[in-house]
Amino acid sequence: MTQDLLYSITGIVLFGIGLFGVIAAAHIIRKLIALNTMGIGVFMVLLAAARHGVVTDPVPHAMVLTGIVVAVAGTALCLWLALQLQLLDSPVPEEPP
Amino acid sequence: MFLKLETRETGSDVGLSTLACFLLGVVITTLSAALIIAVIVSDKAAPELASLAMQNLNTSGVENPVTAVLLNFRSYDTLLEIAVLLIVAVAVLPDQCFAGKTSLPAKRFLSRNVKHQVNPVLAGLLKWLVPLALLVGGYLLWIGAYAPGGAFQAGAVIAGAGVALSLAGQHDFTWQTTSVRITLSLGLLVFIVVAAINNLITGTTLQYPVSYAGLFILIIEVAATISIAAILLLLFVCLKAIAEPAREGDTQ
Amino acid sequence: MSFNDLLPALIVLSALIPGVLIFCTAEQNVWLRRTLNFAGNVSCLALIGLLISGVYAGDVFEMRLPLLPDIDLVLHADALSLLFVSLSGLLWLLTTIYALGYLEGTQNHSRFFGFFSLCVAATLGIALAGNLITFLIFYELLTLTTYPLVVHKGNAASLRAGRIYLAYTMAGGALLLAGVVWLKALAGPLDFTATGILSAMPELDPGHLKIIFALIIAGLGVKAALVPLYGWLPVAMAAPAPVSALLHAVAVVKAGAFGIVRVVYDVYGIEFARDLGLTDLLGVIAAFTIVYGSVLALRQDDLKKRLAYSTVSQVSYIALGTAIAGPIATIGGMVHLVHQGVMKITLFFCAGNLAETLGIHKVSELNGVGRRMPLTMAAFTVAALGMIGLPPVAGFVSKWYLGTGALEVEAHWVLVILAISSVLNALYFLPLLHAAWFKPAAQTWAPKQSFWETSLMLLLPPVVTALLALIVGVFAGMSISPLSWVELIAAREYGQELMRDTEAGGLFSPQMSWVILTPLLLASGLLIPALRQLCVRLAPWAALPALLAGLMLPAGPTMLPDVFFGSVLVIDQNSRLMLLLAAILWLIVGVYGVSSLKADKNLVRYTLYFLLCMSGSFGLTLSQDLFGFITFFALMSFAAYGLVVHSGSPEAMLAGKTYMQWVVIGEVLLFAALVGLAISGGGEALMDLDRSQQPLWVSWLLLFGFGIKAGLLTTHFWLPRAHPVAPVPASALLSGLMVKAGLIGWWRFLPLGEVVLIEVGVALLVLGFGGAFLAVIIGLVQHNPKRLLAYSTISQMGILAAGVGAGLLVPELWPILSVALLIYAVHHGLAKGALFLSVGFIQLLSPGSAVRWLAWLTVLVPALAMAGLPFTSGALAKSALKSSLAELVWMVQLLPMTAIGTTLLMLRFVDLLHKASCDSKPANIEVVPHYFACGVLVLFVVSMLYLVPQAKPFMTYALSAQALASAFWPVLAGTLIYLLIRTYLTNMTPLSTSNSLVEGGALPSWFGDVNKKYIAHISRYPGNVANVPDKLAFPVLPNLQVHPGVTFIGILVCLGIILVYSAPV
Amino acid sequence: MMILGITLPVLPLLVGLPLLAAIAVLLISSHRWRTSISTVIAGLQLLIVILAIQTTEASYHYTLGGWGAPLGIGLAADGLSLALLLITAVLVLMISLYSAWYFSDSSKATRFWPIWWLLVAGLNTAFIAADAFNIYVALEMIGLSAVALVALAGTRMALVAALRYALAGLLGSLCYLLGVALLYRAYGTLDLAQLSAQMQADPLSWAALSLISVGLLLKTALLPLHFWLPPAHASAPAPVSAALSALVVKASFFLLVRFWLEVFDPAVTVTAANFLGVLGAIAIFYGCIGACRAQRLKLLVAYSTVAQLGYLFLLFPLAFTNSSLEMFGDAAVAAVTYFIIAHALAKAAMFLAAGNILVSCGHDEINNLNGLARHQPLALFTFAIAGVSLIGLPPSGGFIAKWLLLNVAIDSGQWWWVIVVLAGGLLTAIYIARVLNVAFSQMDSLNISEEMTVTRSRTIGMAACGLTLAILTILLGFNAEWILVLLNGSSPITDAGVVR
Repeated sequence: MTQDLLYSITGIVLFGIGLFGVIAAAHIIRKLIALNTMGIGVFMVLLAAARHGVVTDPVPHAMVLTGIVVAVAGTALCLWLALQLQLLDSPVPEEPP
Repeated sequence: MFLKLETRETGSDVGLSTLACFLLGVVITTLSAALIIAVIVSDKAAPELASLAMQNLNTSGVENPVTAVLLNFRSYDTLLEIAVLLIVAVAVLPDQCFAGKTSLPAKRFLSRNVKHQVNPVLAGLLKWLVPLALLVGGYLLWIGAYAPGGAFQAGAVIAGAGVALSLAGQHDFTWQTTSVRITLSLGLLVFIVVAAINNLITGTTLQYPVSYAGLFILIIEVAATISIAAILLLLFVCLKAIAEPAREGDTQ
Repeated sequence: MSFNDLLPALIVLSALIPGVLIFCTAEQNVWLRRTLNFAGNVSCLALIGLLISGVYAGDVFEMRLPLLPDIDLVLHADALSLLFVSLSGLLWLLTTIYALGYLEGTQNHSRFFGFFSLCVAATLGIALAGNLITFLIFYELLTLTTYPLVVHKGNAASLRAGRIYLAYTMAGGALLLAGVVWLKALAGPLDFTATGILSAMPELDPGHLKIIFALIIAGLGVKAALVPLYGWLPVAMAAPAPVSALLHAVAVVKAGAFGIVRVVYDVYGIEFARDLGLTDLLGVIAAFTIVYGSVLALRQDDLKKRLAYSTVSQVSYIALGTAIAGPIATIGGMVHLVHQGVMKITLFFCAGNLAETLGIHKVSELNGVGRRMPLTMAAFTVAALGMIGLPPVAGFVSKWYLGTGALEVEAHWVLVILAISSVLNALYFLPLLHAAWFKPAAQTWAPKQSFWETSLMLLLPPVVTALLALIVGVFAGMSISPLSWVELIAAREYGQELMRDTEAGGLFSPQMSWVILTPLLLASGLLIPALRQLCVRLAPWAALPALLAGLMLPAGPTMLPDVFFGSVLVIDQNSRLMLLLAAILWLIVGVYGVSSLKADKNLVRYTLYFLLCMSGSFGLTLSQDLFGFITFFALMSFAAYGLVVHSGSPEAMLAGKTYMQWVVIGEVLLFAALVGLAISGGGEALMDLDRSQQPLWVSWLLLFGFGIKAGLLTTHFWLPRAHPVAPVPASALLSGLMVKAGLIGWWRFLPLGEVVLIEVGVALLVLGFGGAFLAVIIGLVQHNPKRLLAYSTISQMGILAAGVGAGLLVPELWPILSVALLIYAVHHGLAKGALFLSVGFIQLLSPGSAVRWLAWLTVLVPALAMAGLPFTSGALAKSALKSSLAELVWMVQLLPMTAIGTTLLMLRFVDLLHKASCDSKPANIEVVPHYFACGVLVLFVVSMLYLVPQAKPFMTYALSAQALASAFWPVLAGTLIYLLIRTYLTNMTPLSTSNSLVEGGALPSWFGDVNKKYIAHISRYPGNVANVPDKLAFPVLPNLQVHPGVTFIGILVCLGIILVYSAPV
Repeated sequence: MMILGITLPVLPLLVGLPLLAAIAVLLISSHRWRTSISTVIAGLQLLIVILAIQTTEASYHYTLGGWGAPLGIGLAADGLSLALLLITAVLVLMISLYSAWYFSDSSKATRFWPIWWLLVAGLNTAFIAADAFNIYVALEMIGLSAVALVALAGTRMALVAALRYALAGLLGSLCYLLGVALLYRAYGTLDLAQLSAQMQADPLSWAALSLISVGLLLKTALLPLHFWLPPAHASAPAPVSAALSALVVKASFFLLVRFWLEVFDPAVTVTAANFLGVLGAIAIFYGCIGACRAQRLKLLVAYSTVAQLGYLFLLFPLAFTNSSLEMFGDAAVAAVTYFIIAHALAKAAMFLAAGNILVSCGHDEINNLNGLARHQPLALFTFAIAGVSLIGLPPSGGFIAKWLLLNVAIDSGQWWWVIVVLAGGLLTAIYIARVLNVAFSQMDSLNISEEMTVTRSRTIGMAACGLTLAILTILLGFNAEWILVLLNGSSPITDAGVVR
C-alpha cells in the first residue's frame, strides 16, 4: 500500500466520521466541528492526490488552500447564524416540516 | 437530519437514539468502505498535471508553484474565493455599520477603549506582539513568491494581531466607516481591475504579460492580504460582539 | 400578412382587447365599460360578417404563428368554425345586454365583464382554431376564464361550484392533453382537414388510435357533460344567470361538443372513425347521456338545476349526430349546436329573470307566474317546446335530421332514443309550463316597477333569442339559415359538393298563407295590451280568409321554399272541403264562444288558444309537406290543451293532463313515423313522397299516432275526459273538427289506394268498429250530455276509421270511398258541432223559456242527422258510405247497426238534455249569437247535400227509395230499443261520470287508465262532489293500474325491439 | 463577441459585472444610487446575454489567463447555459426592480444589495463553468450568499431555516468536493471536457458520480433531500424567495445535468437515471400534497417548488432510454430547459405576488385571505397566471414545457411518465385553486389598515414587477421555437476536447 493511498483512505475515514457527526450530533457547534472534520478528510484525499504521481502536484495544494478559506467562511457564517439565534434568547423553535 | 438545531448545551451529545446511531454508523461505514474499495480498485497513474505546471512555472512570474497555481494558472478560483469571503463579511457586518451619516460621528477604525482598565503587562506584550505580527505577515506575503506562504497566510497572521488587540479589550474596532468597506472589498476590487487591465493589454482576461506577471501578482497579493486580514478580523470581532451578550443572556 | 389572414385573429382580439381594457376600468366608470363592451361586441359581429361573406365567396382565412417546431398556432376560418363563431358573437351581444341588466346594483363589474370578454375570446379562439393544439390552448384558456365567472358571487355555494368545476375540467384537460400529445407524436401537426387527417395515414396502429380517441373524447366529454363526466354542470348553477347562460348555451358545453365534432370529422375523418368502430362507442355514450340527463332533470325542483340537466341531455344530441356517421345525421348534430344554444340561452335568461324579478328559484314556485311575466314566460315556453322538439321551433329541425339521418344509416335504435328523450323532455318541461300559465298564483308578486314586467335589458335578450329559435325553425329552408349552412359543412366533411335543389316551382299565391297567418297575427296582437280587446272581438273572423280561400281560390300548390324544409300548401278538391268545414266551424263556434264567454275573466287566454288552434287546423288541412303538417298538427294539439283546461277546475286539470300525455305520445309516434316515411319515401313534400314504400312499422306508427287524435279505440282514453271539460265552444271544436286531424293524417300518409296493407287495414277495421259499438254502450249510461257526445264522437270516428281500414284492404275502392268518408267527416263535424253548442243553452230549452220550440229544433235536427234520418246530411253520408262499400257486404251490413247505436245515443242525449232543461231555470242569456251559431250549423246540416259538389255522385242513390228506407229503419229500430230500455237507463245507478270507457267497465280494465288515485284525487275537492261516483255500476275486473306513460314505454320498447330486428341486415 | 469593433470578453464580463456591482453597492450608501446602479447593471447584463444569444456562434469558450485546460480554467457556454443565463438576467432585472421598492425603507437594504450581486455572480459563474473545482467555488458563492439572504429576514424562523440551509449547503459542497478529489486522483484533470473524454465506467467513476450527485441533489432539494427548502424559501424576504426558487436550485440542477449527460455519460446507467426519475415523481406528489396542506401562502409556494423540481428530474429517465442518449437526449434537455425557464418565471412571479400580499395584508395565512380578489386584484392575478403556468395550462410557458416533456415521454415509449406529469398538473391545480377559492370568497376578513394603504404606491410598483413576469410567462407560451433553436447548438463540453 502506497503512502498516498493510505492518506486517501484516512481522508475517506475522516469524511465518514465527520458525516456521522453532522447527522448524529445535536449541538450546532458539534455539527460544525463535524463538518470541518469532513472538510479535512476531503483535503487529505486531495493532498494524497498531489502525491499520486511522480512529482508533487501544486494544483491540489492550491485547491486545499482555497477550500480552507471557503470552509472558514462557511463556518463563520454558520457560527454567526447560531449566535444570532442564541441572541434571540429562546430555544430554537420546532419547525413546521 | 437538521430538523433539530441546538444552540445550547444539552445533556446529550447526540441528537439521535442509540439504535439510529448504530444504524447510521453501519451505513456510513459501509459507504466509506465502498469508497475506499473504489479508490483502491481504480488506483491508476493519472496523467501528469504537475509536470505541466512545472514547465510553465518560469512564465508565471513567481517561483513557488502553489502561488503560481493560485494567482496565475487558476487565479480565477482565487478571485472567487475572495468574493466568498466578502459574502460572509457583508453578511456578518453589524447593521449600524450602514446607518450612514445619521449615526455616530465617524470614528477611526481603531480607537482606545477608555473605560477598560489598562493591564500594563498586557499592554506591554501587545506593544511587541502587534508590530511583530505585522512584520511576519509582510514577510509571508513576500516569501509567497518563492516558497510556501502568500496572501492568505499573511492575512491570517495580520488578523491575528487584530484578534490579540481585540482580546486584550483595550481597543475598540469601528466598522461604520466607508474606509472599512473599501478595505473589505479592496482585494476583490484590485483583482478585478488587474484582470480588466490585463484584458486590455493581452486581450485575455487574467492573462498577465510575462514580464509584468510578478508585479501584478504582487499587487493582487497586497490588496488581498489587506482584505483577508480585515475580513478575518471582522468575523472574529463581530462574532465575539454577538457572542458576549448572547452568552450573558444565556446564563441569566 | 394580408388583412384576410389577420381576420380570424382580429375576431379573437375583438373580444380579448375589450376584456383586458375592462380590467383596467374603474369600478364606477360604468359608461366607459359599456362602451368598451359594445365596441367589442359590434366590431366582433362586423368582422364575423366580413368573414362570412369571405368564406361564402371561397376566400381562405388562415393565420399561422410558429409555436414549436412543426407545430403552429393556427387560426383558420372554415364553414364549421363560422357556424360556432357567429353563434358566439351573436349570443355574446345578447348576453352582455342581459348581464348589464342582471348585475345592476352589484359589485366587481370590471372583473366580471373582463373575464366575460376573455371567455368569449377563448370561445372564438376555439371556434377558429385550425389545428388540435390551437384548439387545446383555447380550450384550456376557456376553463381558466370561466372559473372567475363561476365563483363571481363569492358565496359558499359558488366557491364549491368553482372547485368542482375546476376539478372536472382540469382532469378533462389533462386527459385531452395526453391524447393530443400522443396523437401528435404519431401523426405530426394536427391541422384540421375537412375529411380528416388520420384517414390518410393507414400505417398507424388502430389500437393506439382507439385509445387516443377515448382519451380525447373523455377530455372533451367533461365540457360536453357526457355521462359520467357531467357532475360539474349542475353545480355550476351557483353562478349568476348570464354566466349560466353563457356556460350552457355558448361557451363551455359547446366547446366540448364542438371539439368532439372537430375530432371526429376533421382529425379522424368520419368514415375512418366509423371503420375503427369509434363512432359506435361515442353513440352509445351520447345516447345514454341523453336519456340519463333527462331522467335526472325530472327529479330537480331547482329551476336552474333542471335546466342544467336538460343541457346535459341536449348537448349530447350533437355528439349523437356526430356518432351516427351519416351525412344527414351530421347535419342534425351540427345544427343542434346552434339551435340548442339559442334555445338554452333563452331558458336561462328567463330563469334569471324569474329569480331576479320575483325571487323564484324553484319549479314549485312557478304557479301562475305567466300572468305576472307574460313575455318572459312566452319566451320560456317557446324555448321549452323547442327543447322537446316540437315543430316549428328550432329543436325539431335538429331532431328531424337526427332521426332521418339515423334511419339513413339504418341505426333504428336512435329513433327510440329520440322518442324517449322527447317524452322525458316533455315530462320535465310541460308541468312547468302548465304551472306557469294555468295554475293560480300562490302568492302575490312584487308589483311591476315599470310598464314592462321587468327591466328592459333583462327582457329583451330572451325575447330576441326565443324569436330566433322560432325563426331558425320556421325559416329553416332559407339559404342563410343555420340549417343550410350546416348542409354546406356536412357536404364538405363528406367530401361532396352541396347539391341544393333551388327549383322553386309552383305558383306562389300569398293568399293561401294568409289563411294560416291571420289567426297567428291576431294571436300575437293579443300580446299587446292596447289591441287586446279588439283582437278578441275579431278572433272569430280570423277564419274568414280560410272561408274565402275555400270558396274562391283556384286549386293548386303554393311553394314556400324558405319556410320549413320547403313548405307546400295545396288546395285541391278534398282539402277544399275540409278547409270549408273548418272555416265554417271556426267562424261560427268562434262567434258563439266570444259572446258566451264574455264574462269569463280568462277570455283573452281562451282567445289566444282558440286562435292558435285555428291556425293549426287550417295549416294542417292545407299542408302537403311533412314538416308543415306535423308543425300545424302539433300547434293545434298543444294549443288545444289551453282550451281543455280552460275552466281551471281540478277535473279539467286532470283531463288536461291526460290529454297532454296522449298528445305527447302521439307526437312522438308521429315523429318516428314521419321520419321513417321521409327516408323510405325519398322526400319531404307529399308530391315527391312515395308512400307505397313505407315499411310496415311506419304504417303501424301512423295508425296509432293519428289514432290518438282520431279517438281510435285503445288510444281514445283522453277523449271522453277532455272533450266534456272544455268550455262548450271548445268542446264543439274538439269533437267536431280537431279529431278529424287524425283522419286527415291517415289520409295523407297511409298508402291508401296504392298498396294492400292487410295487417293495418284489419286492425283499423276491428278497432274502428269496436269503438263504434263499445262507445255506444258506454255513452248510453252517461249522465253528462257532453260526455255522451264525446262517446258519440268516438263511435263516429270509429266508423270513419273502419272506412279507412277498408281502403287499406281494398285499394281499388279508395277513389270513391275517400269521397264518401270525406262527406261523412264533414257531416259529422257540422252535426257534432251543433250538438255541443246546444248543450250551452240548456236554459233556453227549459219549459219556461219563450223560445224553447225553436231551441229544441236546433237540438233535434242535428241529433237526427247524426242518426241518419233521411234528407239530412247524415243520411247522405251514410248512404254514400254504404254505396262506396258495396263490395264489402259484411260492412254494409254492419253500418246500419252503428246507425242504431247512434240513434240510441242521440235519443239518450235529447232525453238528458230535456231532463236537465226541466231542472234549470230560464236565465237571461244572450240569445242572438246562439241562434246565429246553431241556426247556421243546422242550415248547413240540412243543406249540405245540395251544396257539396262531391256529393253529387251519391245524390241519386241517397235520394232513392231504397236508400231512404234503409236509412229510416235503423232510426226506427233505435227509437224502439231506446224506449224499451229507457226505464232501465233512467233508474240505473249513475255510472262513473268522471271517466273513460274503461272506468265505465265496458272494457277489461287492463286497458288501463282507471286508477283509484285519480278518483281519490277528484274526491279531495269537495266542490266537485257531484262528479264523484258513489260506486261503480258494473263489476270492474281487478284493476291493473296502468299509467298511459307505462303503456307508452311498452309500445316504445316493443317498437325498439321490432326496429332492431326488422332492420335489414 | 464584437460590438462596435471592440471585442468583448462576454463570459468573464458576466462574472465581472455582478462582482463590480457588488463592490459598488457596498461602497455607496445612498439608496437611490444603489438601486439605479443595480438596475443599470442588471439591464447591461441582460443586454450582454441577449447580444450573446443573437450572435451566430453556437457556443462560447474562453480560456482564462491564456493557460487552457488542464492547467488553467476555461469558461464555456452552450445553448443550455445561454438559456439559463438569459432567464437569470431577466429575473435579476425584475427582482432588482422589485427589491428597490421592497427594501426601500429598510436598513436591510444595505446588506441585501452586495450579497444579492454576489449571488448573481455565483449563478453566472456556475452557468459558464467548465472546471470541476471552479464549480465548487461557485457553489459555495451561491450557497453562502443564499444563506445570508435568507437570514436577512431576521425572524427566528428565517434564522433557523438559514442555518439549516447553510449546513445542508456545506455538507453538499463537501460531498461534491470529495467527488472532485476522487476524479482528480483518477484522471488528473479538472476540466470537464477532458474528464468527459477520459471517462470510464469503473467503480471510482461511480463513486465520484454518486458523491457529486448527492451533493448537488442536496442543493437542488430533490426529495428526500428537500427538507431545508420549504422553510428557507418560505421565510426569506419575498425577492430572495423568488430568486432562490427560480434560480438558485436551478444552478445545482444545471450542474447535475452537466455531469450526468456530458461528463459521466459513459458511467451512467439506465437504472440510475430511472431512480432519479422515480425520486422526481415522488417529489412531485409529495410537494403537491405539502402545498395542499400548507397554511401559509409562501410555504405553499415553497412546497410547490419541491414539486416542480421533481419534474426536472424526469429528464434523466427520458434522456437515458435503453436505445441511446442521442435519440432523445436533446429533446429531453430541451423540454427540461423550457420547463426551467417557465418555472423560473412563474415561480418568481408567484413569490413576488406573495410578497405583495404579505406586505399589504400583513400576513399570509391562506385561510384568512378572503376577499383578496377585491383588495389585491393585481397580485392575485399575477399569482393566478403563474399558477396556470405551473399547472401547465395553455397559454403559458408551463404548457409548452409540459407539452415537450410529454412528447419526449411518448416518443421514447415511457408512457408512465405521462401519467406522472398529468397527475402532477392536476395536483398543482388543487392547491392553486385552493388559494383562488379563498381569494374570491366574499366573506371579508381582511383588515387593510390605514398603515397598509399608505404603502400603496410602493406595492403598485412591486405588483407591476410581478405582473411583468406573469405576462412573460404567458408570452413564453406563444412561441417556443427560439429557445429550441438556441438549444440546438452543440455542447461545448463534449466538443471542446481540444484546447483552444
